[in-house]
Amino acid sequence: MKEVFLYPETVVRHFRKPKNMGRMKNPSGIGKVGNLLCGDVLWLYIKVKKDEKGEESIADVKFECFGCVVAIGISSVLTTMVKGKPLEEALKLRKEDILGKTGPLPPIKVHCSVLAVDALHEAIYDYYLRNKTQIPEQLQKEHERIQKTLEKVEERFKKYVELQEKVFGAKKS
Amino acid sequence: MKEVFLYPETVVRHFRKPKNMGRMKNPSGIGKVGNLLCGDVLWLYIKVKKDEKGEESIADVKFECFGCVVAIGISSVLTTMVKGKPLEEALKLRKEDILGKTGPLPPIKVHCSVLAVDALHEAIYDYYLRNKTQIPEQLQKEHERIQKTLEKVEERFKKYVELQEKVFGAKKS
Amino acid sequence: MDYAATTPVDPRVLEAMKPYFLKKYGNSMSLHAWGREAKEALENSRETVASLMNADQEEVIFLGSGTEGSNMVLKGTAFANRKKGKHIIVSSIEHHCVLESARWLERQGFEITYLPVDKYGLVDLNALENAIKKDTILVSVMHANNEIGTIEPVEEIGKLCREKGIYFYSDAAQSYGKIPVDVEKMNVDLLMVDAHKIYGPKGTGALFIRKGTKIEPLLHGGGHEFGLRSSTVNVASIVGFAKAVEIQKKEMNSDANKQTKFRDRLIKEILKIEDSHLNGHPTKRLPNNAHFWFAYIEGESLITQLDMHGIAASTGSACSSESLEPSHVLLAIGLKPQEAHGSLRLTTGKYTTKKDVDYVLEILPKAVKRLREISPFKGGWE
Amino acid sequence: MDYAATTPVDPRVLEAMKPYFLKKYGNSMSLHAWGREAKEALENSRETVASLMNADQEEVIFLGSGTEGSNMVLKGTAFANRKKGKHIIVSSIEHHCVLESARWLERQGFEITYLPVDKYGLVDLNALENAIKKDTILVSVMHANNEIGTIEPVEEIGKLCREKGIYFYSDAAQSYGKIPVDVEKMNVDLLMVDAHKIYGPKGTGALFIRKGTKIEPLLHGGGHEFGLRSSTVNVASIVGFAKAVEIQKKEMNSDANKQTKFRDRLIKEILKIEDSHLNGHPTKRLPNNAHFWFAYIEGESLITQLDMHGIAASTGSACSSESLEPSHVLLAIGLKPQEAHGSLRLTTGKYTTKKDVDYVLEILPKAVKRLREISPFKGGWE
Ligand SMILES: Cc1ncc(COP(=O)(O)O)c(C=O)c1O
Ligand SMILES: Cc1ncc(COP(=O)(O)O)c(C=O)c1O
Ligand code: FES
Ligand code: FES
Repeated sequence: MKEVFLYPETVVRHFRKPKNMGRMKNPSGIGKVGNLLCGDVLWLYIKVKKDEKGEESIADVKFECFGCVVAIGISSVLTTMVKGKPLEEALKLRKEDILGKTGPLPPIKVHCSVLAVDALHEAIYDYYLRNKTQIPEQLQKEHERIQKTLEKVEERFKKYVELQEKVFGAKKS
Repeated sequence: MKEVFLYPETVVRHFRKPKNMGRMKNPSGIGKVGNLLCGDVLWLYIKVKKDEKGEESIADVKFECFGCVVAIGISSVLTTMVKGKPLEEALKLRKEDILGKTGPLPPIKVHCSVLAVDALHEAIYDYYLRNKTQIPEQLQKEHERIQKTLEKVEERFKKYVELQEKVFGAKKS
Repeated sequence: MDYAATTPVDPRVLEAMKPYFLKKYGNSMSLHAWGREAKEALENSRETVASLMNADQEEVIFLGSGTEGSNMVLKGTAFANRKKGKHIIVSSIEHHCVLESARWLERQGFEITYLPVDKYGLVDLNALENAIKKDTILVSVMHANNEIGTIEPVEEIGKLCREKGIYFYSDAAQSYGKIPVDVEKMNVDLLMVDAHKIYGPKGTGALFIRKGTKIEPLLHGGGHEFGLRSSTVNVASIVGFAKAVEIQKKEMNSDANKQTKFRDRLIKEILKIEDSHLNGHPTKRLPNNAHFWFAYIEGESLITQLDMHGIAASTGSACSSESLEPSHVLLAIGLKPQEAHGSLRLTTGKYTTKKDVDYVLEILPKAVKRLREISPFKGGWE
Repeated sequence: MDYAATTPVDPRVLEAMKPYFLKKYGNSMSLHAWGREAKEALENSRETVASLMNADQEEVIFLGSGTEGSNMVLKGTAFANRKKGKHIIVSSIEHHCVLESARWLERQGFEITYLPVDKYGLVDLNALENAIKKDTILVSVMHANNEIGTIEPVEEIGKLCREKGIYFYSDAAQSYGKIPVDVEKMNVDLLMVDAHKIYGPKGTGALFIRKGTKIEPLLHGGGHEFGLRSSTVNVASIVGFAKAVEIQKKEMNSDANKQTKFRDRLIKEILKIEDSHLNGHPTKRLPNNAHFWFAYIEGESLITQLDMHGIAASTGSACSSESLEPSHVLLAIGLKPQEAHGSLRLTTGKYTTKKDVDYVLEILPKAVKRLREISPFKGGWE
């Protein structure tokens, strides 16, 4: 049977054999995004190293994901893209950069790539926070947007579940 | 290809080779039923003969039909059933007798068999009228019913056509 | 000679369908490999069907029948645009699937205008312009009529509708794959095509819905076909439809030439029969449609006569439970009921041969003669 | 192992269909010989399909899909019985085609009650009795659920509805041809069955409509199927459906025994996986359905893992544009969303072998383990 993919081949390949998967001991920063109720949770760990010139870069990166194929695959792709990269460069990473590497996603799955980028930026934010580094304005704004989106999604989702419960009388056991 | 009939085989056989088809010269009676607008017109001619005992019977019968397969086929069947029969017997003929011979018709086609029986009875009525014979009560009633039905069908049909004309703006040329 | 009713499936079409029955039978919504394979076949087919009407792939959904398409368009635009208005215009010679949907909407409180046609069956543009009101939401005029074969001035109708900001729907069941269909030139917002009229399988059609058109689904459920038409996707039939379209794409022009010759010969010869008349337009008609009425005889009898000789044909005289009903199309072009009762439709197709045409020309005059012998009106109407 | 989504066509079914594509392609409404042949095939098929549900031939019409049947029943009875009332009761685990039709009716001003189910997915008869009102016109409870396989107490539900003079509809898409379906025993007024779930072609189903039931058509048009469902009749597919029914009639019982063994083995072995749970009823379930949820992992990933090993399966975790949406059925039986996200449906069929089952039992534990390694919750929910 010919292999036909619903998702870009690169994404599927990374889903099949994810790189940099697992928990990291003593990370320099962690980004936790997504929501359990929604079925998308991504935790991204970074280890940051300073070189002689004082430039900070991502020495190691790992991720854990409870989520769909694309979320897992894209997270893996992202880790390979940022490993060894200076933080500043990592901060410039956008979902378009990932999609440029993998090819386009179906519209319904675009948010999975947003999830990965958000996790990365949140990890860096966390690192800055822990190290009491001045947080760049842009990153601060991003952090706020992410937290707000998470809240919003959660709220919307809770409403959906509540509706289901009201309508369908769920919540038994 | 196997022959599959929408209508009873006998009806189709008679349609293919109608018996007693055509106009009759100098008939003793004519029954004209049906309506041109409806696409069903049946004219039935009878020649009546009196035997020594004074019993009247149908010496010859012919029909002309502008109508559907069943109307033509059933009319032919009917003529074969009444040829040679005493008038009294012919008057007793009902659509059930014909259908007993041919097998059942689809519901939508039952009225075609009514048409044939009506034409026969109208022809006898006409014969009685011409000969100033006392018309049996039953036949008189039947005659009135037939005329009324014809009027009703015509009326209903005219309404339908008028509606079409009103709605569809027909009547051009 | 009844290709307008339905066609056989081209053997190449059946060949293309087979794998999707037995092996590639997946549900196009499933995530696993079988499902993805089905999905790919579906999208390729969509592209093929869209391309022969000059539409974008995303503007075409597949249907379970042509009838479903018309029901969806009439009811779906009516319900979705209720706020704009309750008035719909349909031509008086639309297929039953449009007319009956319109009548159903009438019972739900919508207002329907039935547009008259001239003696050839052509919709009058002035009448259309006069019929349009502030609250008109849809105009439905078929591309080519299934009975008399008349091709409507859809480009002009579409242009007028566009100017007035009204959706224009055209039922192209009889034209698609036989003559050019182009949603841009035709200025349509909605257009229906049908597989089993062009050697594809029955039970499959497609609907063009121009981007941005407000319409509700008719079949609610799992959200297939961009949420517009739920039901497990019938991949085998759709692949078959696409194959049929692919074939017509190549063969349409040469086939139309052949059919036109047959048609014009049928018309020329048959009109030699006494008291016979052509229905529909002499030139603005489908290449494969020849339609007549013969005085003094009834259509069902006539096609049964032909059937006795192995010739399939059709008539506009149909049984109802109390009488025969003449076709609304024939009444709309101004025929009297007794004239409409004597109508005959001959429609040729790609498997029709010159011999078939000769044979019809040999048998038909005899059949007409025979029935006239039976008719009380052989000498003329009373 | 995704036979509940759709099945391949049995080669014997395709064989039976073939002549109706190529040679016997007539329109069942035509009067000529080809048409009559189609008509005969149609009526024979109707008899076959009716007989496996103990219905009269005149009480069965053919459809273009199961979805169409549910849409017709919900909308058709609602509109036809508006004078009686505006209230409809549907179970909360109905298929989308019922639920979305109900929601559409809600938007048209009808009142819908969604009936709760217990943790096995069984409709509660008391709840039903309490939900019934004076103006209730229809109750819709499926025969067997397509996700968790639970078989509903339809006989009792039907009896209750009959007592109250309310129409009872049951969607038997998943049960027909797999377990006995009997419209008399079930006390149903309306029942839908589907061809592509039992090795027949996609795009064909049938609807039982008890004599005297007031219902409007969904597809208006030429008046096919006793005026209840217009569209040129898809004879080939219908003949295929009938052939599939004929086969199931003979093989249903032995096949159900085989499936039950597979099912029970799957359940027994899979529940040995840590933190795994059975969904649906342990015994009142379809013979071919095994349904689970696994803690800490997400379903789409799981079925893709299985797919990598050539195993087709399905999950109740589906993508929406902003997150994954857990199945309404799993929420209705009381699962938390994160639990529902980790669900897996395995459905076997007549081509499933013992080897296939063994293989799944070998691969699945590994796949679950692997995904748990990726999951942040490997040690338990936070
Ligand atoms: C012009 C036209 N519209 C609609 C239809 C309906 O198509 P279907 O019978 O496939 O539903 C037909 C053919 O039957 C047709 O000729
Ligand atoms: C229970 C149930 N009802 C309805 C349907 C809808 O059937 P279809 O997709 O053939 O329209 C399905 C299957 O998809 C089903 O499993
Ligand atoms: S992360 Fe939500 S569907 Fe992939
Ligand atoms: S006489 Fe009316 S249909 Fe036959």
